[in-house]
This record gives sequence, structure tokens and C-alpha cells, in this order.
Amino acid sequence: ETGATTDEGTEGGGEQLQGEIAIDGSSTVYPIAEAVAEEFMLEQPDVQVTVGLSGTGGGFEKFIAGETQFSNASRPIKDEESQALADAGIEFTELQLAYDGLSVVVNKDNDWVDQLTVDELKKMWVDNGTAVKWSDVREGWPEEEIKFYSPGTDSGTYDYFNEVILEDAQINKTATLSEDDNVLVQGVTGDANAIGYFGYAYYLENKDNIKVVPIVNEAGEAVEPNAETIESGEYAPLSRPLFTYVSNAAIADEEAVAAYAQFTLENAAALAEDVGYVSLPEEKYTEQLETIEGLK
Amino acid sequence: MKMALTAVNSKKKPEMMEQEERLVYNTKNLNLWYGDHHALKNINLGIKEKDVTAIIGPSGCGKSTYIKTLNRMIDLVPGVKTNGTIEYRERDIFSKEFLVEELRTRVGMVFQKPNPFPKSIYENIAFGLKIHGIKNKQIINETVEKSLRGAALWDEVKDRIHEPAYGLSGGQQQRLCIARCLALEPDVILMDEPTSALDPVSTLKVEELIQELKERYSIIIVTHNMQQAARISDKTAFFLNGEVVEFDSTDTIFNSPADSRTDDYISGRFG
Amino acid sequence: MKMALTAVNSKKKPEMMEQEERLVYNTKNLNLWYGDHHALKNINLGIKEKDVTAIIGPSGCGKSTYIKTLNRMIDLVPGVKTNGTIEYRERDIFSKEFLVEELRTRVGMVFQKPNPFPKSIYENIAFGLKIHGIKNKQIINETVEKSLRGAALWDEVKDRIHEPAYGLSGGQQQRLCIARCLALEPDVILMDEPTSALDPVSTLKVEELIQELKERYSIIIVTHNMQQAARISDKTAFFLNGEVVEFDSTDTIFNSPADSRTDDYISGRFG
Amino acid sequence: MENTARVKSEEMVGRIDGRLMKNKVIKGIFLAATAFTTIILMVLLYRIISQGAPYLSWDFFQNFASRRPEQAGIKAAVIGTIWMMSVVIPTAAILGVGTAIYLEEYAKKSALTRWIQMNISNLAGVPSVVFGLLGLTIFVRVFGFGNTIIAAGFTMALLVLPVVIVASQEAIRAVPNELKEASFGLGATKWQTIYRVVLPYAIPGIATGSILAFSRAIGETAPLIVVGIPTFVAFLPSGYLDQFTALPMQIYNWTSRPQVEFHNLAAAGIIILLAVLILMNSVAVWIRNRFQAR
Amino acid sequence: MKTPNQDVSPVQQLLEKKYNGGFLNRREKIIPIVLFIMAAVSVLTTVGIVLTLIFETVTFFKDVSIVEFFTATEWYPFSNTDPVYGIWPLVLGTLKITLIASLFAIPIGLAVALYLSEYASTRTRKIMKPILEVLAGVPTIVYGFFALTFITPVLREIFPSLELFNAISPGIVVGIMIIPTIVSLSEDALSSVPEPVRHGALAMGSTKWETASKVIFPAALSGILASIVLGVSRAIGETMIVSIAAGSTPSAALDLTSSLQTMTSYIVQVTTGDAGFGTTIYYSIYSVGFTLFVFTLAMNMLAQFISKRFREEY
Ligand SMILES: Nc1ncnc2c1ncn2[C@@H]1O[C@H](COP(=O)(O)OP(=O)(O)OP(=O)(O)O)[C@@H](O)[C@H]1O
Ligand SMILES: Nc1ncnc2c1ncn2[C@@H]1O[C@H](COP(=O)(O)OP(=O)(O)OP(=O)(O)O)[C@@H](O)[C@H]1O
Ligand SMILES: [Mg+2]
Ligand SMILES: [Mg+2]
Ligand SMILES: O=P([O-])([O-])[O-]
Repeated sequence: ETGATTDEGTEGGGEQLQGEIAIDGSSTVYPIAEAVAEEFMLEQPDVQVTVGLSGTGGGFEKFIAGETQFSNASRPIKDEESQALADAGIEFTELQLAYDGLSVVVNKDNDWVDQLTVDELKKMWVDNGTAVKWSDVREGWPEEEIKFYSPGTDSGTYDYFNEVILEDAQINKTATLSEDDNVLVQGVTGDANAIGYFGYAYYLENKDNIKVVPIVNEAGEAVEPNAETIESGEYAPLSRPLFTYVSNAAIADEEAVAAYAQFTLENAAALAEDVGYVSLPEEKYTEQLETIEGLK
Repeated sequence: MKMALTAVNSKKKPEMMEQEERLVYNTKNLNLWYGDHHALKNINLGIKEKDVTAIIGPSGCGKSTYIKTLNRMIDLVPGVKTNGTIEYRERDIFSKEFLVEELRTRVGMVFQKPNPFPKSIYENIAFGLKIHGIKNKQIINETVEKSLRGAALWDEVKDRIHEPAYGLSGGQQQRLCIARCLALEPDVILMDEPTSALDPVSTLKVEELIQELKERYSIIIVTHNMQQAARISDKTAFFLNGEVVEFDSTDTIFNSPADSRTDDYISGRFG
Repeated sequence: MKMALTAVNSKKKPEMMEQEERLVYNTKNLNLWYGDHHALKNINLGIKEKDVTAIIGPSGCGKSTYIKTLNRMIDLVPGVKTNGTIEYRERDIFSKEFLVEELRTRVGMVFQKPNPFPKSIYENIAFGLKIHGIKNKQIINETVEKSLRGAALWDEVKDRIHEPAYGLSGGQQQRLCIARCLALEPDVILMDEPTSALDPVSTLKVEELIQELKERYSIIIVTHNMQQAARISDKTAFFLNGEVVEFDSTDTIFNSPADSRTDDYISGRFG
Repeated sequence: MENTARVKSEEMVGRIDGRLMKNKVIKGIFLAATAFTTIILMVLLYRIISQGAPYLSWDFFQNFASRRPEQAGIKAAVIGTIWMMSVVIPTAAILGVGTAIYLEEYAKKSALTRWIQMNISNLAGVPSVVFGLLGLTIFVRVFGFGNTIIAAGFTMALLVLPVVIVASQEAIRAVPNELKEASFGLGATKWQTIYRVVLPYAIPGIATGSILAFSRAIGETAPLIVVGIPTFVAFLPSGYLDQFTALPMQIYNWTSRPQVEFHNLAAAGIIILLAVLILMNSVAVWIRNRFQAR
Repeated sequence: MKTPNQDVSPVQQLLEKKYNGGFLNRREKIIPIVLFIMAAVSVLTTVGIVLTLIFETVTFFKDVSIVEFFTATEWYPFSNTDPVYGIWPLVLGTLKITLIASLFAIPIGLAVALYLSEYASTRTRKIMKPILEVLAGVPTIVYGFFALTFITPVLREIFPSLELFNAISPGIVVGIMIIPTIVSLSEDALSSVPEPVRHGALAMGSTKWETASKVIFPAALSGILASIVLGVSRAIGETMIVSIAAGSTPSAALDLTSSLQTMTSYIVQVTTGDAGFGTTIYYSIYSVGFTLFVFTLAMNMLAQFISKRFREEY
């Protein structure tokens, strides 16, 4: 399988490229980026690829400063950031790499939650000044205070959750925030009244210790996150795309960057699944490959 | 040399023969090893109350070792083995029942280099009382004054007893260390070359002090200065290679020693 | 006491009057202050070549200060002010052109406490040569042997010259420090109480060495031991309170001093 | 007089048992504290070792980072750390010892000297993140080094510099004055005395103090994060202006991954880091023993 | 200059040549200058830190009122609607962690140091100190997970009401982390009190404890204080342990059982997070960094003042 992509990937006639490629940005996207870089360097050992994890915003900061060619993001670029890029004279292209299904999870001993709607999520998570008990969410649930575990307010994951669930309302101030998703896993595992959310990969890895909550989508079905439901878009609205942004000038000027962009799109599907994310539908990659072709 | 010493010695006040022969320390067949090194060999020595007993001998002969054994400071050296007994006022100092803390309270020690505590003059002297649970301010104040007077230091420092002891000159520091002992009203004071780090003036002062102290305390003093031994002591023990060669009245030792090695040493033929 | 000293002194070999009067050091109107403290007061002293000149006096009288001024080690003390001149071989030691490094190379110094470097015996002696840029192995080897012989130490250490100097006894260390000076073939050797930290045996050895060295070097020695001054020196200067009270041949100073203060000090009436 | 003295003495002697008891109890408490600390640290070590030891293999040393835990290795991080330390150690050692010599041997006791001294002890307490911010602004941006070995190395060197200075100062101050006098007395110049007498004597102290500081530089994560050191680097640097990654960065990254295998790899990485620390400390102990055999 | 009867030795010849050839040594003049420049680096570092922090801090205060910064009791920069920048919760978080760490580490650290210097055999001391020193270098992420996955569960067994993220567990672990620093430096200070002073006390019949507490400890006080200051500074500056085990909820509550955020963990959160360059949030890390710098500066000054007051010379 990889053999096939190799031939296409080095279509310059199997020539060996040289150069340096600096990638930085989202820690959520990092595993995919690392996998791509790892595979790419097997084929092009003379191209030195580095991947950092300064976070989506930190990545853009470097991208704007012209220090990186690719900037990984777990959310779409913000207006201020594209403005700053425009000011710096850097044109860019957005590439979607994969989906991540934000997984809402509860403690294993939680036997009452079977599914949640977006409204229920919002009711729980938005700060309305009163402490929320499970019984406030649905009749018959225990009269226990809910313990919230959320990624830090400065993360792409939080950003997305904010967009689709909180809709810019203040998150419940009793929520425990942590930058490290493993820490959140620990939180939910250790607390019977806990609820939390984080990247699908973290749920997948810990599925024996925590329970994922099916979320009711617009069609009214309660859907559990898994590879199919995320890819097909059934798991909504909590599946989100992951991006990398690439500098157009770099693609045009540096063969290695163009080859890398191409390689990324060709292999993202397989590699994303390898590291616990979900691939996009095939045609999305093809479309983007064409865009790249046009920039060369 | 010998002549000179005699001259000095003759100035000493006559021995008090009338006093009954009470021993503060009685050492019997004491042997001591540092690891394999046999440092004290079969020492037998009875030390009389209210005497100044000088211990002389060439470097390395075991003077410091012996004096440190008397208050068991030698315990602090790892790997030391002893046998034989030392009796302090008829109690075996090596026995379990005789706590070193008690022994050291009754037997004060003055070291070669003045070693005051890095505290004020006052606190240096109050230290001993405080650790022994004496808290009464008045008793402490009185004792501080009494001890400083006893060490002939009071007049020099009375205006600055709350200043650091390290501001004193070497000789004053040494007298402070003596005062520190006196505060506990010891029975015996051990001194290991107490003046060897001092200048002549300070040495003289300390020697004078020793002369006064002997009225009330038994004093055992190690010195490598034979003139000093001659000047201040009643009895002298001559150590050589870990053995007591001769122990007698200072007069005898310096003027008509029984052993030829003593004579050789005294007259500067070696050591 | 005086009698004793005379007795010792008389053993000294007669002064060499035949030698012409050449001065190594000529001190003129020297004054020195530590901050406000006037430590040396109008010193005038001419020191003769190949003499052993002893400097005596009670503690704090300025002996060390004076000797440290002679090779400008006093420069290391902050806040020292001097006026007057000291000429070394007719060159003003305070002048800009006379570098202290040269002065100290020509004038060796031995300190109160033996202070060998924490290196091997060999390296201790080679040190002076190396800092002066002498790299020739053969010269160094020869000099090491010659200096150790000169310091009467060769026989004792020849089998272990590459072992650490700290393994030597105090007296050997002090002789090593002397050997270290000799390696630079100095003209004058200054000694500040070189035996006061030593035991009697070692003291004797060092004294003997000084007697030998005076054949070839001019020696200035500070001592608080009057017997020592009497035993080894040709001339003696008596310092008191930063002043030179009397400077004369040792015989005169010890037997018929001109100044009554000298007499008082020599005979132990103070100090 | 005689009498009162005796009585007092008896009174004091009577209290000895109580005092000894107190001594014993306190000794017990101290011993317990020591045992407690040791045990906690042993538990910490045990957890790391039992988790990481199975992952230590030749491949682990040979391989670059990988998305597959079983292929992932620590080569880039180890080599990167070595490169970084090759900047940190000489920079901090030369600046630190130089500063210490200046302050101890040359500086006059002036207000300026006191101010420099105070400044150094303050710097020792400045959090490492703040040094990270400094490195980011000065070395990465202003000097334009980017997030390279030299930028990270200088940042870390500044971070540990105060500790190196203080340790060196103490070591230099401990050189007996007599030795300096001996050297001056032989006509040595000031620098010769410093170079040939003071420094050799002070080296064990300088080395032990500094190695502790360098151990800290090896284990610090926060400044590297702030400076923006990349994590995935699948090549070895060939110069000081190359990018690199370092052990704590790699460990940090692995601990934050979802897969438990990566957490185990992190533990294996920590074992390596501890091994490096132990090695460095052994060097310190060796230096101390070697030079103190005088 | 030579006496005539003496044959001129090679050594003197060489020396003679050296001094006649002039002994002008430029090196001796240049070296102090070079060394001074080295000493200036640490001053420049401080200047660099202050400048770095102050410029961005000033920019920050263009957006946020300085009054709000010091008086508001909420730190909520990420709110899209109305962000609040009141430094107090972060300062409080730092104080809580520092306080718990100090309460834990200072007594234990000093007890261990006293044990090692006054009671333990030389051998024990020789083994223990390097071990502790190695542990001083364990990366703090390791301690962080130790807090979260070991200490916290143990504490929660004992106090079930303790939340997963709290001040106590990371506080204790920060304490554990700084114990080696305190032990190592205090032990140095204690054992550098000269042996004769110790013997002086023992010879008066004092027990080891009396000697240690009344003589040795006061004599070593300034060194001990320095070790404490360094340890506490590290507690104030500690980042990873707190980020992992204390959550990241800036909280103005005095309660120790719930999640909090410290100044340092905020800085790391933002640098690894999402904040865009040039945003107020981005500048806020410099203002927090500056506050932190002032904080440690104040503590160091205080400590120096104290140590000067209690210094006992020996
Ligand atoms: N801690 C020790 N370990 C091993 N040997 C020791 C120790 N202390 C002393 N010795 C040895 O024991 C012997 C007697 O030593 P001691 O210190 O009692 O001699 P001294 O008569 O006091 O000599 P000095 O006049 O030099 O003080 C010497 O040979 C010495 O080397
Ligand atoms: N560094 C210094 N600063 C200030 N005063 C000093 C210093 N060194 C010595 N003095 C003072 O100068 C005077 C002379 O001191 P010096 O050391 O020369 O005396 P000394 O004759 O050598 O005495 P000793 O026999 O005790 O060695 C003394 O009063 C001393 O207190
Ligand atoms: Mg002795
Ligand atoms: Mg002197
Ligand atoms: O690293 P982030 O994906 O949370 O920006």
C-alpha cells in the first residue's frame, strides 16, 4: 500500500530531495504530523522535517513570523490570524487532514447516562450560577453534583466544544480544566459523578475504564463515536476536522515542501487511523491534492 | 636550659602537703588503639584533687589521646578501642551507668585552639546552664558574671557581653572558653595545649588564671612548652610513645628525674 | 631567664666582622597605617648581607607587618598606607619600575604555618620555576634536588618526591617551604615565626637549617621565642608598639641592652 | 561555696536522663524523616523503573521517534541533549567561574560588587519559565537563532549560571589564604596564582556544585517548551544552528499521548535521563575524591 | 647583584634575563577586564529579563486596566464575551502550592539534613547525599504524574472529599521535589561549622540534639536560609507538577481541596495553547511573568535581609 503511494509521491522521477521543513502547531494534530514526517523521511532522508507542538495559536505565531512552512491547527484559522498573515504577505492554503470525534465520557460506574442531547450538554456545561446535579439534567438521575472535566480553555478542543455546545457562553466555573487529556482521563476514571470530553483517541485508549456517551444528532439518533460514524458525519456535531496550513510560497519555491504537502494528503487517511483519528472521505483528499498541484 | 627551668620552678609556691591524698582520676592499665595503632600502652596514673597536673612529651606520644579519654571525647573518633579502666571519683567512666553527659558536665575541657560558639559572650557562658535546664535569668546572669570574673575576663568584656565572642582576641577567647567551663562549676578542668595558639602576653594571662583556678579546681594540662609545665604545675607526667615514662612532682621531674629518657627530653637532647 | 639566654647565646659562633658592610635592605623613615591604625612608626633599619637578623617584640608590635612590607606582601591587605622608603639593594621597592613579582622572586618568604601547595613534593618546588617560565625538565629536576638538599630534606623524601606534600610531617613541610624558596635562588629569605607551629624536634631541625643557610643567604626572621633569637641570630631588632626600640648585635641586645624597655622585655618583665 | 556548687551540679546531673530521652526521641524523628524521604523517592523510582525497564532495548537507543510505540526510540533526544549540554556546560562553566573569580579575587568591595552579588542570588530564584521567555525573546527572536541548539543551550546556560557562580565562589573562598600567600611570595602574578593555585584547589567544589546545576539543565522542560523546541526530529543535528529535540521534551510528549505504550516509553526515557544524571553525579563524586586525596 | 663567590646558576640566569628583558605583562591587565565582562553577563541577564517582560507587560496594560489587574478577583482571560484579568487567583494558587510545599519540605528537609550531618555515620552520609542529588534532577513531569497517579489517590483514600485536582497533592509533591535541594545545601552548611565548635559543646555535657539545635543550627543559619530560599524559589517557579496535578482553574477560593492554577502553569498553558500572537492573552503571560519575577525578587530580598540579621560568624 505504501509502495504505491511512494511511486506517486516522488513523481519527479525518484529523485532525492533536499531541504528543511519546519512544522509546528496543535498538539492534537501532532501525532498525525509526526507519523507523516516519519514516513516521509524514510523516503526522503535528506529532507529534515521537524514537528513541534506549540499549540494551534503558538503554531500560527511562528507561521506568521515565517519560521515554519506548515502550521497544524485543531480549529480553523481565526480572522486575526489570517489578517496577520496577510500583513506579513504570507499566502496560505488550508488542508484538512482527518476528523477527531470529541468524545463525551462518564465514569464506568455511571449506569444512568445512556445518551445526551446537545441541549442537555449545554445545560450541564454552561455556567448558570447554580451548581448542577445530575437530577437537574434529567428526572430520575441521582441527586449528585456533577463533576466537570474539560480541556483547558486555551486548547483547540475547548475551542471547538465552545463553538458547538457552549456557543460562547461561560463554561461552568466549577469545571476542572487541564491541558493534558491524560489527566482528564484520570479525572473521569476516579470520580463517579464525573463527566468530561476529549479527543477520540484518548477515549479509544481508555475505553475499558470509562464509558462513552452517545450524542443525539440532528436526525435524532443517539450515536456513539467510532471510525464509521465519525467519517460518515453521523456523529455530529462533535466531530471536528483537523487542519494543517501550508505556505503557498513555500510550495511554489521549494520542491521538498510541495512533495511533503502531497505526501501528507496521500497518506493522511491511513496514518490518521494509525494514531487514533478518523480519515476524511477519499474525495476530500483528492480535491486538496489538486489544489496543491495548482500551487506548484 | 635546665638551669633556667629550675630558676622558674623555684618561684612556684610550695606543694600543699597537708592536703589529704584524694584522687579525682585513677587510671589503671589503660590501653587504647586507633584501629591497629596502639596509641596508649598500659597507662597507670592517679591524679590528685586540686593539683595542676602537667602532661608533657614529644609530639605524637599520646598526650591528647589520653586527655580526651578522660572525658570520653575520644568516643567521637571512630574505630577506637580501649581496655583497662579509668575511675573518676571512684566511678568507672566506661561503665554504662556513668553517662558521658554527666562525666562531661563534671569535667570541663579547654581546647588547643579557642573554640567559642558563634554567639555573644553572654550566650557562650549561658549555653551550659541552658542545656542543663537552668532557666532562671537571675541565676544565669550571676553565673555569667561569676564565671567571667573567675576567668579574669570580666573587666575586659563587661561592657560588651552581648557582642559576638568572635570579636575577642585569641587570648580573650581562650579565657572565655575557660569561663564557659567554670559556669558549670566543674570538678576537673582538662586543658589540651591551651596556650599554644596564643601570643606571649595572652599566654601569660592564661597561665596566671590557671594559678588562680587551682585553688578550687583540679586541673590537668597538656603542654609542649616545658617552661610552662615547670612554671604552673604541681605534678608532671612524661609520656613517650604512648607510655608514661615518669610521673612525679614537677620539681623532681625537672630537677632530678629518675629515668634517663626524661632527663634527655627535659634538657632538650630530643623532642 | 637572662642567665639562661646568655648561656645559650654564648654557644653562637663569633660574628664575622671581617665581612664588608653591605646592606641588602635599608629602611628609611617607614610609616605604615592600617586604615587609621598607625602600625609602623618611623622605622629606620639597615639589614646586612648574609646576616641572620631577628625581629622580636611582644604581640601586635608590628613584626609581621614589617616583614610583610619588605617583600610587599602587605599590598594584599586592603586599606594599607605607607610612607618613607625601603631600599632593596639600593632600589626603592615602592617605585613603579620595581615590579613586586621581581622583588618577591629575589626575596623568598617562609610563613608561620607551613603552607605547601596541595601538590607533590616535586611540584611544590617546581612551581616557582614554572611560573617564571622555566620549562627545561633537566634544570627543574636538578633544582628540585639541589633545593631539597639545601633544605636538609633530600634524604628524608628522595624516594617519594612525587607523593603529596601533605603527607609530610609539620616540620618536613616547613623545610619543604624553605626548599621552595631556595629553588628560586633568592638573595634574602624572610621568615615569620617559622617554627611556632612546630614541635620541638622539628623546631630544632629548622633552626639547624637556618644556621646552614646563613652561609649563602641573608635571613630576616621574626620570632616570639627569645631563646631562638638568641640561638640563631647575628643581629636583633626589638620592636615595641610599631617602633624599633633597639637594633644591635644579638649579644648586645640580650646581654647589655641600651634601652631599659628592651631589658624588661628580654628578662620577661612584660610581653 | 564548695557546697552550693556541688548541689547545683547534682541538680544538673539529675536532669540528664530527661535530656537524653529528648535526644533519643528527636533522633528517632529525624531518622523517620530520612526514612520517609528515602521511601517516597524509592517508590517514585520503583514506579518508573518497573514501568520503563521492559522498554529499554538497543532499538530504543537506535531509533528516532515514531508513531508506533514499538519502533519509537530516543536517539534524537539523547543526541540532542548532548549537543545542548555541549553548549550549556562550557558557557555556564566559563561565565560562572569567570564571574566567581572576578567577584572573589578582583572586585573591590564596592556598591557595584554588592549589587552584582545580590543580582546573582536573585537570579538563582527566578523561575525557569521566565528564563524561557527571556530565551524566546532574546536568543530566538532578537539574535535570530531560531529554536536551535544554540538558543536553547544559551537559555539553559543562563538558567544555571547563578548556581554555578555561587558554587564556584564558595569553592574559591575556601582556598586557604596561606596558599595564595605562598604563591605571591614566590613572585607569582595574580593571574598565575589564581590559575595555578586557587583554581586547582577549588576545582572539586566548583565541579560538584556545577554538576548539580547541569543536572537541572538536563531535566528542565518548561524553558524548552517556551523557547519552542520541536519534539519530532528524525535526524541528528550537524551544527549548533540546527534544530534538535531534548530528552525532557520527548518524555513530555510521550506522557501526553493517549496510548499507554507511549507512557511506558516515557518511563524508559526517564530511566535514561536518570542514568545520565547518575553518570554526571558519579563524575562529580569522582572529581571530589580524586582532587581531595591531598 | 650576585655575590662574586657564587657561580651563577641556570635558574638565576634565566630569571635575570626575564627581569632585564622587562616584565611587562599585558595579560595581567586584560584578564580582570575579561572577567568583569563575564560578571556583567549575569547582570545583563537580569536586565534582559526585566526588559523582555516590561515591554510586553506595558502593551498588555494598554488593553487591560492596571487597577483591574491588581483588584479583580477573577482571572478569566479566555472568555469570549468579557475576559477578566485579576492576577489574584493566580497569585493565590502560587501561594497555596508554595505554602504547602514549604510546610512539608522545610521541616522534613531540615530534619534529614540534621540527621545526616549530626547523627548519621559518614558512610550513610556519603551514600545518601548523591542519591538525593540525583533525585533533585528528576524531571518534574515525572513528579507531576507521581502526584496525580499516586499521591492524590492515596490522599483521596484518607480524605474522600478531596477532589482529583487539588492544592494538597501537588503541594506535597513540589515539597518532595525541593527536599533534596534543602537537604543538600543545608547539610553543607551544617557540616561546614567547624568541628572544634561541635566538640566545645559536647565537652560541656550537651547531648547531640542540644549541640545541633543550640550551636550548630544557629551557626549554619545563613546557609540554611539560603537553601530554603532556593527551595522555595523552585516551589514558586515550579510548573509541570502543578500543571498536571492541580488542574488549571484559576480560583480565588481559599479552599485547598479543589483545582487551581498558578502563575507559572498559566504561562505554560498559554505557550502550549491556542492564544494567537499579539492577542491580549499572549501579552498577559508577560504580565504574569513580570508579577512572578517581582514575587521571587521580593522573597529573595527578604531572605537576604533575614540572613544578614541572623548571621553568626565562625
Ligand atoms: N584519629 C586518629 N586516628 C588514628 N591515629 C591517631 C588519631 N589521632 C591520633 N592518632 C595517633 O595517635 C598517636 C598519639 O596522638 P596524639 O594526638 O595523642 O599525640 P600528642 O601527644 O597529642 O601529639 P601533639 O603534641 O602533636 O598534639 C599519634 O601517633 C597519632 O598519629
Ligand atoms: N589586616 C590588618 N588590619 C588592621 N590592623 C591590622 C592588620 N594586621 C595587623 N593589624 C594590627 O597591626 C598591629 C601590628 O600587627 P602585626 O601582625 O604586625 O603584629 P606582630 O608583631 O606580628 O604580632 P604577633 O606576634 O601576634 O604576630 C596590631 O595592632 C594589629 O592588630
Ligand atoms: Mg595533641
Ligand atoms: Mg605576627
Ligand atoms: O494543541 P491544541 O490542539 O489544543 O491547539
